Amino acid sequence: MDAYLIAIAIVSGIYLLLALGLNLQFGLTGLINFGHVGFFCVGAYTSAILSTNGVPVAWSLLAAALVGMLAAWPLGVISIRLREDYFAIASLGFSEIVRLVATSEGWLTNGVQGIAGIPRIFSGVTGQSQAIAMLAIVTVFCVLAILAMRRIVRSPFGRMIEAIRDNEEAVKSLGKDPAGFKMQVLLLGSMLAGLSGALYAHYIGYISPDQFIPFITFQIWMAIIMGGVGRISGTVAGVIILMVFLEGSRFLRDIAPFIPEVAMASIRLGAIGLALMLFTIYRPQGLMGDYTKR
Amino acid sequence: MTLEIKEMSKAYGGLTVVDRVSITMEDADIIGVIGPNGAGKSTLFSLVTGFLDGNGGDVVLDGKPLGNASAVERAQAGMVRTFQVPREFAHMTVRENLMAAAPGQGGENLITTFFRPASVARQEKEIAGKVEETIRFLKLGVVADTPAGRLSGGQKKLLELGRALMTGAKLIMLDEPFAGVNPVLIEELSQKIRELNARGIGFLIIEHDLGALSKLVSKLYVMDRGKLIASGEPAAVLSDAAVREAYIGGGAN
Amino acid sequence: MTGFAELLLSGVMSGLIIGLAGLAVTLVFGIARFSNAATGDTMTLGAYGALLGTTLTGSLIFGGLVGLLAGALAAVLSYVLVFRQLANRSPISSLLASIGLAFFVRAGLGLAFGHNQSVFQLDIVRPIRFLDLRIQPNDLKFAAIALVTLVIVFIILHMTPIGRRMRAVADNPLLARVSGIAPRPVMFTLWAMAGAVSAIAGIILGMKTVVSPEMGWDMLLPAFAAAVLGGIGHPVGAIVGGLVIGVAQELATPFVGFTYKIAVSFIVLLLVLLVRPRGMFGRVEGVR
Amino acid sequence: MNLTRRQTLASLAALAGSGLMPSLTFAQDAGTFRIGALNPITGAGGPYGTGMQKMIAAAAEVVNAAGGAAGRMFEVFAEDTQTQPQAAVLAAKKLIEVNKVQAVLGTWSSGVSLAVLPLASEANIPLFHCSGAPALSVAPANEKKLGYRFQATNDRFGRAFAEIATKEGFKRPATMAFNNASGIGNTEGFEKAWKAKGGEIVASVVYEPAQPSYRAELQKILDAKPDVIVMGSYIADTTIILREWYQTGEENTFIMPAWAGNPELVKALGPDVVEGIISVDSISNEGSPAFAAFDAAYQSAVGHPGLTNVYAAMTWDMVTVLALAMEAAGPGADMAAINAKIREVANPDGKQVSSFAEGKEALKSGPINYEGASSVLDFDEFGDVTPDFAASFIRSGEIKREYVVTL
Repeated sequence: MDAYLIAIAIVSGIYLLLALGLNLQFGLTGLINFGHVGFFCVGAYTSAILSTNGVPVAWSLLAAALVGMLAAWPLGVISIRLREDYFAIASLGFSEIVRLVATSEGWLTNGVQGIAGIPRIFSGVTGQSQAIAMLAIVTVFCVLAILAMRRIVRSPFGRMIEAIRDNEEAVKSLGKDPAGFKMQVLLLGSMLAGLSGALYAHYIGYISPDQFIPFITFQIWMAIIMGGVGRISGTVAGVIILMVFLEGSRFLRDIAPFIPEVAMASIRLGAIGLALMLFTIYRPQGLMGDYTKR
Repeated sequence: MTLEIKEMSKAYGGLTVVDRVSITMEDADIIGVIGPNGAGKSTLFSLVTGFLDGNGGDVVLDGKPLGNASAVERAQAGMVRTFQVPREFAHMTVRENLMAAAPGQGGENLITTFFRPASVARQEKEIAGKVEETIRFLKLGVVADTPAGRLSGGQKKLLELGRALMTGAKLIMLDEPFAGVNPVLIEELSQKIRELNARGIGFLIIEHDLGALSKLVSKLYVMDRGKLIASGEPAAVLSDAAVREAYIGGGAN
Repeated sequence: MTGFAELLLSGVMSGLIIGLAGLAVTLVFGIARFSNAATGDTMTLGAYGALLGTTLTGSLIFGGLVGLLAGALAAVLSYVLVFRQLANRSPISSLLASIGLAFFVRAGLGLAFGHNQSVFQLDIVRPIRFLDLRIQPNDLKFAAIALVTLVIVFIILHMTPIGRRMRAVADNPLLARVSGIAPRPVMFTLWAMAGAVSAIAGIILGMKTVVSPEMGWDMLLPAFAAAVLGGIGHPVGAIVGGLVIGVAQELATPFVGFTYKIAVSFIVLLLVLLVRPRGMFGRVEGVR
Repeated sequence: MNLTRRQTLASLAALAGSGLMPSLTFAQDAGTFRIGALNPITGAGGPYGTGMQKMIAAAAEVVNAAGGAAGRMFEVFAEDTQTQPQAAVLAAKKLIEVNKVQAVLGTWSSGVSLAVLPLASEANIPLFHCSGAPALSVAPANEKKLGYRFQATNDRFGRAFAEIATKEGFKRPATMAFNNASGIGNTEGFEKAWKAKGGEIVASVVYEPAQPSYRAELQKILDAKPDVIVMGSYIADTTIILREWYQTGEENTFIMPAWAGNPELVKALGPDVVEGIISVDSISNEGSPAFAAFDAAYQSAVGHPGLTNVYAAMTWDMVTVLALAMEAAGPGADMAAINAKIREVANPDGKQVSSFAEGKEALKSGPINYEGASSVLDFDEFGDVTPDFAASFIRSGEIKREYVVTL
């Protein structure tokens, strides 16, 4: 049981890093990024390629964060000034391109075969202590990211991005260019996604292009929308809900064996869909409540 | 700050919404633009401030043609607008709304946020001081820590004016500042505009409420169906036959 | 030369499907003002509806009508249950809800029909040779259906009172912003139309390929690209946009290879947004 | 109508609670042996996964009905990999940690198996899988030799394709591959073997799935005038490609794996289109009692012929082999002992048996050799099977095996 809980905690942490980035982008700034998984993918591949070629994991993690951030640059340059839903579509397309590149450029990514045997972090220890060490690393990154988010929220920068979320036109009317702020937010969020991807790669040990489908992005969306957009506590709550939901459905099967597993999978997808709809309609502020300052 | 609007035009398909409108404004003047609903006043505002791309015409600010300058650049040049439907930052407090408007904040990027917190904090203190002044001036003290989305219509208009002041604008363009505001507050708002004008800030005001506006402005322009149909001293313009026709015929409120 | 012409032809066929999907996207966008990500899954729903109808009645035509009605009904329901509730909120709410709806529909279809592929039993015949060009009789029928669909949409929009009201809503952004108060018949007609058009796209796609719960979602990106390329809110533009993307995808393959083929629609989309954000036929405002 | 936070929290907590409750009520029972059925119910493996899972359950029932393996009853815990490594990892951890399964059976897709095998190895339990990637044979993935492959490697399939193409006298083969590890593995295996024979490939294409049309891809292939097109493909894309191919009026032949060239394909396209297609499969012992038993079970559980799902035959065999190895190791044996017996009960030099009951009986008198439903099941040192391959031809809508290829 322990190892299973630790595994869930590690994956939750990896999701939390993704969700914090997305919350910064959407929850705080109003930037609709449907291509988050693209940067996750870039980070995973960067770290996997470097570490399987002998670069120490500490460096490859750093590189993953940087490359994840750099990958967002061209997307930002091209589409950050587009209206919000156009940016959403552009980013979705961008993540699909990333996946195609990972699929097609075999010389770099080993193509459809994927990269196997990615070294674990702390390769010296094994078994349970390895898992605990991994959990510790993930936790440290999550705590750092949360602290960074808190600082941003309380800073003039945070004030400005929230102003952009509330009313972009009004920000322009004050002589401040929203594009610059959005760009920084996109880069930082993508950096977190890149780091998250690297941790994922080292944890799972094997990556291939078909792991980086847009569905991952929408799971994270579901998490931040259910938890409460624009609030860090909401993001954390959302990720926990997502994991309970994804993993809990496995246990549901044990108490409700009359539901065939094949139906279970569809039910899971349907429930994510339903949650997205119901929360947008009836509880748009999410579980943890409105982000209005009190 | 002088403003010269030259032959501004805007057409949607076959429909010309703003038709070669020209307006000139002296430094620190107060000018009014009136006209019935759908006359193209707000569109003209958006054209001048760069929120819409026009089909011809130019804006000259302090003798410099603005050409294709973006809305942001125009605002940075010192010409700041408000909106007909107030666009407050609804989830932020009044104080935060005003803080956000202050120009040249070093803390508005991630690098300084993380690596130069001390200098950011210093600047925040300065800005907070200016915000206090503005709050006092606009008598918004009671609601200073209320989320702006919960303000009354009149308070929101005051807040937008306050934000414009915080930017250090030399020319403020108000889009229907009196609409939906109670008469007492209208008088107060007019008073504030006069005071600010006395400090050298110019105002270009779109309004429906002729009574309040005509007492405030030195010159009135009248628009109807996209065209300027009259301009001049308020009293003269209001007695103009064409203007009366446009207003009554246009079914103004 | 024949090779080129055949690529062109195949691009046109793909393009018509993409274009029809884009038409559904563009109709909803023009009036309800948001990008409907459930368009793809409405297509799938239409295809399954048609499949069911065909199995029950033994007639493809009747089956097609069943699919069309299923698509229209589902779209109207989605409006009543979901999008009408969100009409006064930002378009982002509707977009997010539409993704939820898309997942929900796909899950429902998976539950109802399983994940194995299904096919329409069409007669598969050898092609007509025309000037050394191989033309499929079925393709001709599909193209005809697509064009008739476009014509009907055009007639409804331009020659009926309800269509004129729809265009009035579409033409006036201010009015559209408060489209929550737009007369109910207008919104019902719009959604029924968008649903039916999606269903037709799905049925044709299903007939040309195979029917599976995932089929529609995969068409979403090209459909969005077609709508944007044609000028969002512009019906003819969407079809032309779809054709351009379909043809570009096929003709690009000698240069970019087959695996990057599906990236072409995205590249086209980005180029359009950069160079001519209003699309080929669209209005100026609102993109940036 | 907006829910309050308390209402929302309360209803979610109730949901979550109902999901987590049962996890606390597990106990180990010496009389049972827990196996994890970890199958691709959704995702790319969706068309096969359900059948695979049902056959694990069905085979377990057969074992239990025969008195259990070394006296222990099989209890099956089913999970969905979603054909995604990350979902599969969590599913595997849940099976291993919560359900305490002692073997994981039936992973599909190399990505999933590559991610799950290290976990199973860590827990010292075997993983029986149906994936084609070569990396699964060797260290680091299979360092503890607990991975067993019931499916021919992609490479072996490709070699079989080449043998058949030679035998049929084709001179100008072209290849088309679905852009994933298995699709490309098949065609690359073919190309390697074909070139080694001194042959030449006239054209090759790798395509992305889920397109409205594959005509451009076909065009490139057909322009080279091949006499045969070797496919590394799946059923859906093959259906579309063949329909479009037929409509071009070309007359060449196809060689494809049996998971594409199966009765469902014939049903989808009709006999004319698929006439003459060579469908290659690792030998499913259709004549054998093992296959008949599987086929009957599959028919009754899924409603299709057993031939339509080669992976289901493999999962059927997985349970049977595991049970036989347990039986051979005797009551109370640990996993290492059972693992040591797997090759013993499956590989030659023993009495040929084709069901658990038969094997259980025969084990009393000497060694056995289980001949499976999916293949004869002889594991090499890497835990890979090298089955014989059958070349089946589709004629008048019937898929008929014409000869067998031995690599």
